[in-house]
Amino acid sequence: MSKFIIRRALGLIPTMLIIITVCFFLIRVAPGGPFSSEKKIPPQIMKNIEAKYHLDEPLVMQYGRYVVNVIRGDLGPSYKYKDYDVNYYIGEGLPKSLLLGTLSILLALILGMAAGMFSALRQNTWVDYTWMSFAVVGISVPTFVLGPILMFIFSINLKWLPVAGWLDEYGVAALVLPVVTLFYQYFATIARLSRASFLEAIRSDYVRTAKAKGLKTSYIMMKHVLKGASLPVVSYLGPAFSGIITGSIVVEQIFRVPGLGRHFVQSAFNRDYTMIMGTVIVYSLILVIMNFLVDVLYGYLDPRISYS
Amino acid sequence: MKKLIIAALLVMMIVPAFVFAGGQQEESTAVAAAEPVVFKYHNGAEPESLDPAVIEGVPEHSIYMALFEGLVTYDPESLDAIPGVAESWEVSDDGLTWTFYLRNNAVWSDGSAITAQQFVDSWLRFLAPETAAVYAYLPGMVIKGAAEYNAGEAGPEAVAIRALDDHTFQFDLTGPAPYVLGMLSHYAFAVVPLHTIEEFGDAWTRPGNIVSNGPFNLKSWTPQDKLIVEKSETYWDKDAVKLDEIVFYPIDDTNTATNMYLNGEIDLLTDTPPNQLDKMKLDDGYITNATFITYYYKVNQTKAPFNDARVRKALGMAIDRQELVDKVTRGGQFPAYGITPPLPGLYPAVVAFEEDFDEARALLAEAGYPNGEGFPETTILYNTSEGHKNIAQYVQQKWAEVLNIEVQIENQEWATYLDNMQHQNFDIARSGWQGDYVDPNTFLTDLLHSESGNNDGRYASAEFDALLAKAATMPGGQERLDVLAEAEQLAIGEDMGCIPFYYYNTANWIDLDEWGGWYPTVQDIHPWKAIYKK
Amino acid sequence: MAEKTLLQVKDLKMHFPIEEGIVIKKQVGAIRAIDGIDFQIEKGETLGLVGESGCGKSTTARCIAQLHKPTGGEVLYNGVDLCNATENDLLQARKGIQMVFQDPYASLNPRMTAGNIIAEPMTIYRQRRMLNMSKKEITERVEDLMEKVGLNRHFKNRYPHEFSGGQRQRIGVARALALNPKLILADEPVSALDVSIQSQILNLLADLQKEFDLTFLFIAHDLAVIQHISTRVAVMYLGKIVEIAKSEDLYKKPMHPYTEALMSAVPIPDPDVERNRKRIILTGDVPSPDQERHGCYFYDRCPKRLDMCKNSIPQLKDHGDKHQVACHLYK
Amino acid sequence: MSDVILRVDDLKTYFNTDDGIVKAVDGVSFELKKGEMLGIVGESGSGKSVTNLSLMKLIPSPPGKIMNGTAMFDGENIFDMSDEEIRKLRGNRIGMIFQDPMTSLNPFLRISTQMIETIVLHQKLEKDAARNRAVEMLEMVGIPNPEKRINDYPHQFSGGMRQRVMIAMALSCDPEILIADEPTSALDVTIQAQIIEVIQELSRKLNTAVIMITHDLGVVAGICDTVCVMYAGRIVEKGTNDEIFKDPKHPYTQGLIKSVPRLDQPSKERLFSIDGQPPNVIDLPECCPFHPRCDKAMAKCKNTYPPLTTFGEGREVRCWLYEEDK
Amino acid sequence: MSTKVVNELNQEVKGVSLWMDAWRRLRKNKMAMGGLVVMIIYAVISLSAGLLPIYSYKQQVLEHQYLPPSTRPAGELLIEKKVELLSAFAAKEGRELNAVELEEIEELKERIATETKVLLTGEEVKVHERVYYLGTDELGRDLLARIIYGGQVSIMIGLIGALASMIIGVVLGALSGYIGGAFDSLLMRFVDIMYSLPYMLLVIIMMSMFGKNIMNLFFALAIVSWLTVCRVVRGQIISLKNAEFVEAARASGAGTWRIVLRHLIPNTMSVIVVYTTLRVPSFIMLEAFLSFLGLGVQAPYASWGVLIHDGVYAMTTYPWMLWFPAIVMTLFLFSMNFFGDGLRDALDPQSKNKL
Repeated sequence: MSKFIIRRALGLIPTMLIIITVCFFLIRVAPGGPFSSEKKIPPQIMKNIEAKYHLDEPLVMQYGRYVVNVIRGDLGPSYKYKDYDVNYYIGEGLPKSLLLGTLSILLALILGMAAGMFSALRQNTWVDYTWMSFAVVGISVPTFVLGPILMFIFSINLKWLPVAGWLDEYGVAALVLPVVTLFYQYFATIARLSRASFLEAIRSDYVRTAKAKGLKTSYIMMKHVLKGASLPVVSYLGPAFSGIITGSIVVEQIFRVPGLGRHFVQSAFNRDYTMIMGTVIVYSLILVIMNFLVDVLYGYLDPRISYS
Repeated sequence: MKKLIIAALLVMMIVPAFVFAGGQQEESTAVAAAEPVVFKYHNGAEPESLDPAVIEGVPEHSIYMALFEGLVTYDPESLDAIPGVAESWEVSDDGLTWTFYLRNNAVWSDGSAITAQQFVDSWLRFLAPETAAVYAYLPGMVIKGAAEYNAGEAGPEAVAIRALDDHTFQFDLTGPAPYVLGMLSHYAFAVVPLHTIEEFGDAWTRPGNIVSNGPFNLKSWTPQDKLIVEKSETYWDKDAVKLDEIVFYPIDDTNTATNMYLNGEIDLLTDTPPNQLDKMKLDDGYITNATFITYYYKVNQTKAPFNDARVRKALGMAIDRQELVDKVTRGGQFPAYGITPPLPGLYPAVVAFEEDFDEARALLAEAGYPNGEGFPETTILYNTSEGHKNIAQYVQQKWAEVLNIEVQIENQEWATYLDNMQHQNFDIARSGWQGDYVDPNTFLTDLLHSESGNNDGRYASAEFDALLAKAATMPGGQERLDVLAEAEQLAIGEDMGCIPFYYYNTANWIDLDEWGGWYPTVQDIHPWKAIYKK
Repeated sequence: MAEKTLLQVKDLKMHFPIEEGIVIKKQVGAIRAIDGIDFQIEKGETLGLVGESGCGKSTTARCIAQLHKPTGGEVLYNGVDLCNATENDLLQARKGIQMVFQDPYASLNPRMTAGNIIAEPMTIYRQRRMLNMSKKEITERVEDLMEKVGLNRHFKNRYPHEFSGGQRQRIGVARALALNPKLILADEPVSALDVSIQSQILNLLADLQKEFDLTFLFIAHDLAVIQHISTRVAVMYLGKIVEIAKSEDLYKKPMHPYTEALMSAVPIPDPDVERNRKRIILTGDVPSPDQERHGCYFYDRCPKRLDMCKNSIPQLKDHGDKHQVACHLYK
Repeated sequence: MSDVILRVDDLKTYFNTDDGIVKAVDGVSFELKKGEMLGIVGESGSGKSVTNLSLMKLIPSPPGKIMNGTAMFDGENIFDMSDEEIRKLRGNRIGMIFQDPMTSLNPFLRISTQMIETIVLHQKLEKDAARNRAVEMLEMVGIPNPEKRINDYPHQFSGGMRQRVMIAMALSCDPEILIADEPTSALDVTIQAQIIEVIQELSRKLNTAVIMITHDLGVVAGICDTVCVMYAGRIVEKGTNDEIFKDPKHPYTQGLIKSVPRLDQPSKERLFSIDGQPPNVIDLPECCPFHPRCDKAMAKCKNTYPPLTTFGEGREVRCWLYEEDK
Repeated sequence: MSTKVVNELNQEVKGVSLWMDAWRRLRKNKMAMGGLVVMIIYAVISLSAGLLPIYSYKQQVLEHQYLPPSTRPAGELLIEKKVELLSAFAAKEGRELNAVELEEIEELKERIATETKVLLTGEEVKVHERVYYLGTDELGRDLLARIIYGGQVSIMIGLIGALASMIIGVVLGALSGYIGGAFDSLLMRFVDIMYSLPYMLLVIIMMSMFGKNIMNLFFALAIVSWLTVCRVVRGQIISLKNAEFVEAARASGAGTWRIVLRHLIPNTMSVIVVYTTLRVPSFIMLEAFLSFLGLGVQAPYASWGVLIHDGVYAMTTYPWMLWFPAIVMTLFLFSMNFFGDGLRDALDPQSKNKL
């Protein structure tokens, strides 16, 4: 197992290096730069700025400098938000995005699996149709619609919840709307995935065996079906988790969550090169690490897979 | 199965628990808020920095006003310069040398005194090429030797600023610039705590490190969430400061900001989505007044047919500006027939041309496109924004109706838009300009002088340039303004060097029954010092 | 004798590598599906290849047809070594060697009609200009073949799923016959069929053999079927041929303990016979073929094993009348 | 007749599919005595598996439905039982093993878990006692080192061993009936021989009645006392082992026996073969479904299903040939 | 040949291809068929938009801005609005409408009855007789027309995006799966790396590099979305490539391209079709999301995403601007999803109720 982990970790290095390289040069192809501004900066001042951030060096040297810094764990200064560096912004934003995303995914996991299970057990009945319609609505309604609607209902009209803010001001109440908004799209996917896999598991030979042994349906579902049926959901968790960062862009903007998601698009618009790189590295790392964890979890759930 | 149901129930229970917790929280903050006076402010974007030498935007400026104070500061109503760190000042007869006398009780928040030498060093720091301050051109324009130092052509000794003693500060101008006093409130002329900067380096602006001299001190700063300042106990005029805390919320989403305002989560709202405007205009807190910004279209004069003044004039005349502000922008903006907004008491708006659809058609025909025939493919470029989009669509239809020309409209994200505009990679591009100081010069020279970096349309008129040059050598007064008005009439009325649309006005939502000391101002600047709770 | 030999297999080995690694693959072991076998097939005969699942009998057929590139050894068809033949020679040879597969469901492309399936070999060779037939001739031949294998020629536009298992296997047989092959490699052609259909197909194959002068390599795990159809029989165990003999000889006098056990395990549909039979029940399972062996491959399960069997691999030796056995019991 | 423990009468199980009604089982009756080994032989699709799944009420429903019939087990009709009652029967008094031991065991759970849960459920034993019982059963079916292997997952066993585990599991509660649904079809001959021996031995030892479902006549001939031959959802012939193999009466049975090559009677002759294909049982018309393939078919075979002809105790045939004899 | 074949038991066997078979099963799935019907209606409306008696999607009548949905002409609504406004004003002052106001109303009525406007199409019409069944937007454009034309754009984006990503993905995935070896390894590494790059960033960069027009939008979407198709197809191909019918083809001398094109791809078609169907909604949503970021289609074209985005902020004041496009789009995505699900059930042999 440890050998497997080490091998995966080593495999990560070239992948990350390629991602960094591709990304580094790609973002510089985009027109405009981090210091474009509507009021034209006099060329002399522009030169001063470029010198300050080493942007006047040849690209290859900049790249070399950047990679060396990244290896040392320094993601560089933000070109846009000049008082802090990228490390700081990621350190501030990531935990909040992760909290939001993890809560949403957990909630989606529990409710989605339950929905999938009940739908599969009552395939083609109104229970099934209701749950699945509920899920499909989740896939069909964009977050940027759902968010404001929820805000309108629960904050403006009912005044139950704050419009926007974070834990320090409103406590857990601040989490409810963003979590629910983000939850819905995960829920939709998980419910549909798990319905299919529950259906397949229910039709399997080993469930027939379990029934032939006289076990109760509820016992069969929890003990025999759940594990196998959760496999496709588990493998969805990897991409889903990294999607927290990209998926929460809208939610974070609407509910003013001080997470990392907002930097993600904003830094690209700002041409804040180091911040873009920082968010991409975080995104890729999460993806790679989550995929790895999913593999481990998969191996744990499915004894047929071994990583020796 | 049982476990699952329990889990589901738990989830069901958590949700109302959240709600409950939310309700409680709200009450308790309401009770707590009764004690210290907190002003919650919709501060647009996340501040890019707190360092006066680095900042360049409006959100940063509003925080600057809370934390720092220069030689002079703003009068809350008129925005005229009133004494700040400087108690008084005098100007030499030729108008070139200014001397400021600093007050004795002006200290940093760590208790150390503010000296004239600190002003010298702060200004030099601002101008130093390594600092790479964007606004370095502002002192560069007026202070003798500043531009040379900033460009690396001369040493710091060339900059004509000096501390005569601990409390006397003096500088020389390049020429008579009557508006220089107004400029000094700007952060380009700030004093910064050099001892702190030396101690902490780039990290000096962080909470805990920062030392400031304004009416407020930095309390906390959570990026993307909020920045809180609290009343300073060392400020020389601390008794005049009535607010205990100001919370600056960066809010990108104007809809969210609006909802927060409606929900009482912020006290002052500075923007709302166009589709909410009609409703929000009915809100009791809605306050609007003229400001110092012009909305206009740049026309790329390096390209045919836009190098033909007749075409530009035709385009400019074929708009119904009154309809535009009434029906499209709807914020009470003022139709613009010149580029400089009216400067109250100084410069009335020039009406350089009149809208005349028939003449527009005639001009276009004269230029070789009768009834719009053969008019080349043209695109209006604008940066992504709901408001710009609506205006562009309106213009598109209007030109089609009046001139029978079909133009495309294209939105680009900010950086691409700027890049294309600054490389003349456009036909017609939306733009807006806010004056850096209260003088027509900041519009005419900056936007239309043939050598101005902001003249992206590349309007070039020797005659116009000459008029500006002439005005530059004149002392302040009506005569100079007349020359500038003549220049404006020429550039817009005759040449249509760019197409003005309207003069902005500000939109703020604040409950003035609750808050005093807040006045609508032409530059939309509202000094924090004056605001108090009624 | 030499010119009578249609196919000769010499020391054929097929080791499937077990690989590890994401980008750079490292071989960490091998599945020894075939571990050095020799046999030959004479023109017109039917060689039966029998053994339990995993013994390498199907892999043998696939190696002969060059569907797998063997790890070692030679496959001589009409004297040409197929393993090292040029692409053209191989294509030429393939015309003479055709396969019939086990699973009548999996071996027909569900998206093609029966007619297209049967015509495909001809279409391919026609496109490669190795077959001189017009499209019309191909269509006619397809219809002929369908009737030959006992299918209504009007069924040629139907899809595989519309046929029953037996009919599908007939389509597979027709496809194999399309290029007028000399050698048919029949890989368990009747194992997946019901009893009543199995006999139909066996009879069909026997008839076709007579009519077209075909040579068969017939693979099955059912000894009774093998006995019925084969002239000679080879028994495989764990990638090795353990015994090879004429059909009658093998059944009358099985020599290898594995052959004996295999035969005694086959149930016979006659209660009287069953009641009086004494079964040799082998202990244990077939071991995994992923390791190299230094003794008799059957050592673990052999009821008659000797000490020497553990460390010495017995070679195939002729014990008269071309009855070859690889066992230390026979000196 | 007290030793009859299961009597199935006129069982009909239909499936409602998109293409029409599949009469998978259409009037099947048989009885099973204590300790008896009953063979049900038939080709794929003849309804032999469905018959037995119906007995356990394990037909996937929808689309399947038991339309008619009774199954008297220990004085009670299984089909009238509630789900709860039938659950108490399953795995406890009627054990079942399936064709594919690979998929029939839950790949995600240890053998111990899967065995113990049954024993705990039905025998009301403590976990430890159940575990001991499971180990005992594994030993009985011939799994070496059962103490240790009980903690393994199914994929760590070979096919034959897996089937032994299935048998151990099915017999762990001492059922009165063991239904073995093609227990050896997926296995090699040498392994098949092992498994058959295990089933035979254990059923004798535990006095369990066995219903052995298979398509392999050889297997039936070797171990069964009574044999039913099924074709297109009905039993066409029933009799003792000897009767069926030595004196087959139905043309289908006759053909079936003749068409299998026999190891003990080497012959290079053409095999006998039944022409044609098995019928499609969807919306089957009223007729003898075998008539298109029957060389003795008569006109009435095409119109009416033949009635049951009885030849003494337990010997039954459904064929018009014998109806005329009478 | 006749499609009816009679078997030995005189039972009709319908000669059907697998697709026909799937279609028969699909027809029984009410939700899926409902979805199909809705999709067909959408397709017909979108395709015939130019022929339908609707207004231009870009014709602005500023005076008609923010009119609520109604079956009455705009003029009537305007008068009503005016009367309401003046009455409210008067009521505030506690009086009836005065003469000036009444005259104002009369004037308006007069103007509305007579005023004409030259539309962009060049025809001159009595503009206040226009009827806006679904209301108007901020520039007085007909929402019905904008929704229909927006549907054209969105559906096109969905279809073309899904098709383009499918074609790239299928070809690369099939080759990768069948050829295997180094080619497969390299391509899969590439796919992994593309996966790890956030697609948003790629789209933003591509859109800013190549400019924003619909073709570039398709291109950008296709470039970032073939990855999953590629993986899915590769997996399918790998599971198929050792199928006996492929071996049979190889034994018959078939070459790589023939096997990939004739044997492998047709057999993955059902998976691909289902996948594509289910992808269309996600492309529409993606475009909507890009619109949210200002990267969607250019005005005055409007996709559903743009309309909904505009509508969200009008939710409290002009709710029809949100609800109509949102309902129309959700219904379409709903139908598409149910149709895709139904198609999967129909094509998936596992779900056959056969024995």
